[in-house]
Amino acid sequence: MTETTKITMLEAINRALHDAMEADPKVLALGEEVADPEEGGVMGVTKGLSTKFGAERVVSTPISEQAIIGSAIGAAIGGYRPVAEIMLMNFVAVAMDMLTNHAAKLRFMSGGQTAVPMVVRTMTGSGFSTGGQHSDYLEAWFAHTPGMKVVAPSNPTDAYGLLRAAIEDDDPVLFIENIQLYFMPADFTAEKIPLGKARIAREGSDLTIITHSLMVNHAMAVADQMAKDGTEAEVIDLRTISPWDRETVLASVKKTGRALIVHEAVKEFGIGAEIASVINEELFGQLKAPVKRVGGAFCAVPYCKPLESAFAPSADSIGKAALELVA
Amino acid sequence: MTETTKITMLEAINRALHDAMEADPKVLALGEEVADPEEGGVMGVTKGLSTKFGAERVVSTPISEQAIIGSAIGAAIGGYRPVAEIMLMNFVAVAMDMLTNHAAKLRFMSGGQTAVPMVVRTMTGSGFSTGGQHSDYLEAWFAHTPGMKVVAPSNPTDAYGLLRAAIEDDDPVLFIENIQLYFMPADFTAEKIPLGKARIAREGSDLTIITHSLMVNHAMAVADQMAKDGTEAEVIDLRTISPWDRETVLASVKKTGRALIVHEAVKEFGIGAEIASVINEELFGQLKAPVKRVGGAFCAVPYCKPLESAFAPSADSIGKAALELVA
Amino acid sequence: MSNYPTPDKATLLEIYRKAATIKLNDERIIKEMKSGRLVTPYYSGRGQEIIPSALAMSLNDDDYLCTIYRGTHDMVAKGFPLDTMWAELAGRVTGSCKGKGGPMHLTHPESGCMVTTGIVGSSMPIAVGLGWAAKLDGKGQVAVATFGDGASNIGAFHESMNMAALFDLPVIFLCQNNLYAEHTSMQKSTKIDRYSKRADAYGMVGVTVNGNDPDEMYGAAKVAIDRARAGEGPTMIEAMTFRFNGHLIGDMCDYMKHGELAEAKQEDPVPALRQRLIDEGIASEDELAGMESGIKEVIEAAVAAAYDADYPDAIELKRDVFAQEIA
Amino acid sequence: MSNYPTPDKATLLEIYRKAATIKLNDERIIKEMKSGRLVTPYYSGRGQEIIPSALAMSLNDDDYLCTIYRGTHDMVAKGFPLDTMWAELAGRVTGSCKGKGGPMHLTHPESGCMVTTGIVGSSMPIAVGLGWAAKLDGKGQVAVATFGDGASNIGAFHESMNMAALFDLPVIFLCQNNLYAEHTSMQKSTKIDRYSKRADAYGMVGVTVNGNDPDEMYGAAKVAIDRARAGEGPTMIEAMTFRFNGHLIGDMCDYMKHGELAEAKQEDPVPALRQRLIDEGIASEDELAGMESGIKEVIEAAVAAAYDADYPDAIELKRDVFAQEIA
Ligand SMILES: Cc1ncc(C[n+]2csc(CCOP(=O)(O)OP(=O)(O)O)c2C)c(N)n1
Ligand SMILES: Cc1ncc(C[n+]2csc(CCOP(=O)(O)OP(=O)(O)O)c2C)c(N)n1
Ligand SMILES: [Mg+2]
Ligand SMILES: [Mg+2]
Repeated sequence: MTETTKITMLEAINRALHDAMEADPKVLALGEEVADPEEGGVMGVTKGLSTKFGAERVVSTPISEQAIIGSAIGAAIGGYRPVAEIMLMNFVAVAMDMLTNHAAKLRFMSGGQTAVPMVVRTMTGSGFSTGGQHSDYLEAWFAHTPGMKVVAPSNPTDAYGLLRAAIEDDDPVLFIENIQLYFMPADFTAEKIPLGKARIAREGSDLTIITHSLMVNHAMAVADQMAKDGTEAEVIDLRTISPWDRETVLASVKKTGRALIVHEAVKEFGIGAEIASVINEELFGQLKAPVKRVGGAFCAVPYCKPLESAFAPSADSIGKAALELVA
Repeated sequence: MTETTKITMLEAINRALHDAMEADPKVLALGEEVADPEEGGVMGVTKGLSTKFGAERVVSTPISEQAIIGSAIGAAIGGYRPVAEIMLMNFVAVAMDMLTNHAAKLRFMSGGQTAVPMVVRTMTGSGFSTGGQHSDYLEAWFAHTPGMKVVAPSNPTDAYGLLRAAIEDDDPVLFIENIQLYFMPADFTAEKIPLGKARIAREGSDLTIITHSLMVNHAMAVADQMAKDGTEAEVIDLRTISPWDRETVLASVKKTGRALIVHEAVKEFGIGAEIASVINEELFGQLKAPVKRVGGAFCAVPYCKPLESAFAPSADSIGKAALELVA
Repeated sequence: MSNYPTPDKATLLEIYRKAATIKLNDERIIKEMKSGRLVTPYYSGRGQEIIPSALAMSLNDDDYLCTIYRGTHDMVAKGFPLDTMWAELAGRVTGSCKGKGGPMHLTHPESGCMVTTGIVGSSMPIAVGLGWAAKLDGKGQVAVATFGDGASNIGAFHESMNMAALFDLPVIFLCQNNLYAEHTSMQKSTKIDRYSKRADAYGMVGVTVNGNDPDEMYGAAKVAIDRARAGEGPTMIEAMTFRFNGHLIGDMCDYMKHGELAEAKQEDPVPALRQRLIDEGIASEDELAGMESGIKEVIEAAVAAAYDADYPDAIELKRDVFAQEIA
Repeated sequence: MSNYPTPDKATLLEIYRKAATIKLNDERIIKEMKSGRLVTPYYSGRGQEIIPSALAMSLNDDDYLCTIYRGTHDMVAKGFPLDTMWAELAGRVTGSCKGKGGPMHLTHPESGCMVTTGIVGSSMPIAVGLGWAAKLDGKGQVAVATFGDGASNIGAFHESMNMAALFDLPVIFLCQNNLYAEHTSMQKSTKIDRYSKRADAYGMVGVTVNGNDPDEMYGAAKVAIDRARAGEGPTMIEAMTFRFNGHLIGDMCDYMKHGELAEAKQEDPVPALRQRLIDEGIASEDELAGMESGIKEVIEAAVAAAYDADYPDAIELKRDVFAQEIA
């Protein structure tokens, strides 16, 4: 089923959930406020699900993140495919034991006897002055956790396709949604997209910008700007952060000889470090310039607008790094 | 006060705690079993403290990791210097919110009005067949958390000196103790050691091995072995993982032209990635070989001895990587 | 509850002064937000004013408060200066947190406002630690943790209540039960009808009072605080109330029972107390009008000064991460 | 408790068969450990045999069990085959978890042993999810979470109990109260004298029984399980008992009250039940001796086969991380 039209990522995710629950009666949804009497999620992402699929399959829970993730794990082991929502990414910290010591490890520790086919949807991102405890990107914690897959779409089509694939995946997937992206309409095609495959968002020959989520937009803007001066940046949208698509990234950097990795998460010890390390190791001697990284500043996300803007990578800071790279 | 004698790391840490509590009445200790009626910690690290300093300052708690860390944070804000114990590193997952959303951020979010001068001691390490939930090194999570310092000593002298400094530090410090190291006696000097400074454990000119904690021992063994064939490895014991000592590491690699980073934590997205990225960026074009990393396998720590041994870096696997580097 | 101490006339007037300040300040913030000049994630405490105002009658400046995102009412009652509060809301460098914290992290240690958290439940473990510090200091201070009905279902609640009871810590657990957690009603969060029942589960004293009634709230708070100061341990107070502005400004409250909000507003506790002061001859209409215009002047001065001040400079991203500015 | 159903003769004999199997198996494991042939972090359930044995009388294979590190007694009672258990303890590829899990993660879905966790409290949230799955399946299955007295003070307990009660899930929360958590007594963990009181805090039925008494334990378990199967919601059972081998093998139990252990051992429930069977004419000495030697034969066969089998190959590090073997 392929069709094209413009919708927002919020709508795309809502639709993916509807389609997944329709396609498979084993798919469940749970989390704070996710059912319709509670308005289908703070942002309305899960709107309509409980009305359509019933209160047994779509459950608004108390504020109990450990029990939310625990319930999802148990239901998954019991044969279901729960989609749990952790309202904001910082709150995964409350459920960290369930996610990392249990969801990610039960398959391995049981020698493959049990599996945890669940999705944890969560949203995040700076830009709304929500400060230090409501804005973090924490994908690095989970990329460093074997057994857990990590996905972060940058547009409605990917959000739909990756979420459908994540729900069908037989392993736990952390699915990161950017709040700014929720509201940006874009062309849309409703097709499943395999996990683990990056997307070349733009082809180019002079440098490769590797990124994900909201930062793809900034990278595209930078690439467009650079093109005006005759520099062609290739932009790779990772889509899946773990396991990440080494082949696509390495092939691109091999071609361009220059790599810039961008994420909103704090730069230090962020996922860019792993990608940079692999590029450096695999393409040693073939690079025209050192691999660069642009990430969030080394601090909590600050509240006031000027500091919040200075914290996160922007088209400006990315552009500056890109120019240095090709200089 | 300087003296030399052979003691174990367990004794050194116990002594650091005694000395710190003696030196400053604001130093407290809390955690499961830490007081003497409960035998001074599962390993006896806190033995004698409650007898000497009283049950008000040394508190055995219920099994409540969130409240343990919360209590430490509150006491720290209230003017004390608590040393909280999280029995094993995997259990930090249970207190992750308190550690990352609160301890690490309160200074910044309050604009410097409050501070959280606390130490969280925890122990870990594979080698005892304790399996997937009792063996992990998770330092990367915290190195990626601005506001939190991360320390991991490799020997009794460093353990003593770094713990004293950590307790006197005005910021939260995660202090990682390796269980195998607890029982290895070594020369001992009782002196404070500043955080953030690496130690050159062995000088060498042909390659630099950068590591911490138990892996320092393996690295030293490899260096000794290589020396027999005329290759001189410099071994850097990071001691502090965040903030790490870039100057010492970069100066060494600049000299040797080759770097190998070793940690027991899962290699992918581990702290080695950050260090490798910075080396590659700062010493681009000056390296004789690609920076290599050796780390734990990409899986949960397995139970049975053969798999557990295959999981963790060993003198063998480190030696092999080192040889490839100088080949 | 009949044996509760009751507030005398001067105390009632003081409660009103605080409640009126909270109400007027809240209305001013919302006005500013509606005008578009102030963009901030503000959680209004409108409707809950009496609770912290009556509580504050038995507190000193050096008593500790840990509150939550919905906490400006608690803070104003505790003595948080309006000028630095407004400057913080406006994100200015003159704000209490230099513009880094914002409404969810407002902090002002001089008035005892030690921690404001955006993570549900997390005020409690930290208050336990402040209670421990208070107990060690031996000066009769108490620590207050405020939180909501929804927060009563998260793990941190359980660990904190148990630990504070076990150690007889001077902590007041103040549950402001406004019947809703975001869009989720109390009935959808738990099977029990009174959260104060849970105090029994820890051997703690627990009471439910009408938080909107200054007599009951004052009495319950005074008894609890006196007990805590006397070393007799913690108390849980469940103060029944309602939030008049929904979860966040703009909330249409469609998830509520029809008429529920309107009915609650009928019982607006601030005008009710005002009328009572007049009826009981405690203050005349003129005196109260005078008081209120005095409050408004203070607020207007705070608002004006806030906007006049500068935003923090980008260098602030490097400050307050650690005690030492980072390089 | 007088209205509890009581076990008939055949049931009592069956309870004894299970309890004897647990005891003999436990003794055999400890013998193997003391001989040095088996090196494993084993937490003995000796002394607690009656609890899961009496419980199991009302459970079916497809009922779910989430247990903990101290859980072989629970698993044996639930029907975990001894051969794959021993092979797992020995770390062999024929073990239920292929040698990857070990004693703390023993898993065997066919007998309903779904999860064994080493993280205190974490059996509970997952059992809630299994209860949800059972409810959705509508086949009358129940989920049992076992945990200790110490675990009753951790946050996961609270969230799980509340959620299960709220949603009327078919979950049995079985607290095996052996009066100690590692070296910490119940009196040092909480102010209350019965953990079952906490059920009230969630609107759940809670009872405390003598877990060593087959009548009481059988009755309480049957009532709870019947209620759960009938859709009447969860029950918390606090089963009073004692652990005869301390926390870990080798524990000298010096933290106990003098004579406490010896006194408890006087009331060893397994020989007590054996004697009762003889006294009540349910089985003769000869019949029981025959049963026991039959059990021993099964155990010896399991032990022998375990050591005969191979260790897993290193390739297993790449299997069961995800559903697909990693490259
Ligand atoms: C751990 C966590 N989970 C979820 C949230 C999102 N959230 C913010 S406020 C709120 C409702 C809290 O309700 P309640 O405790 O009753 O306090 P109230 O807002 O009514 O004052 C929720 C779910 C959060 N901030 N932290
Ligand atoms: C979250 C967590 N904290 C601490 C530990 C270490 N630990 C293992 S067993 C144990 C005691 C548990 O006592 P209890 O719940 O009474 O169970 P028992 O061992 O007595 O059966 C502790 C503290 C752990 N495994 N997990
Ligand atoms: Mg509420
Ligand atoms: Mg116990």
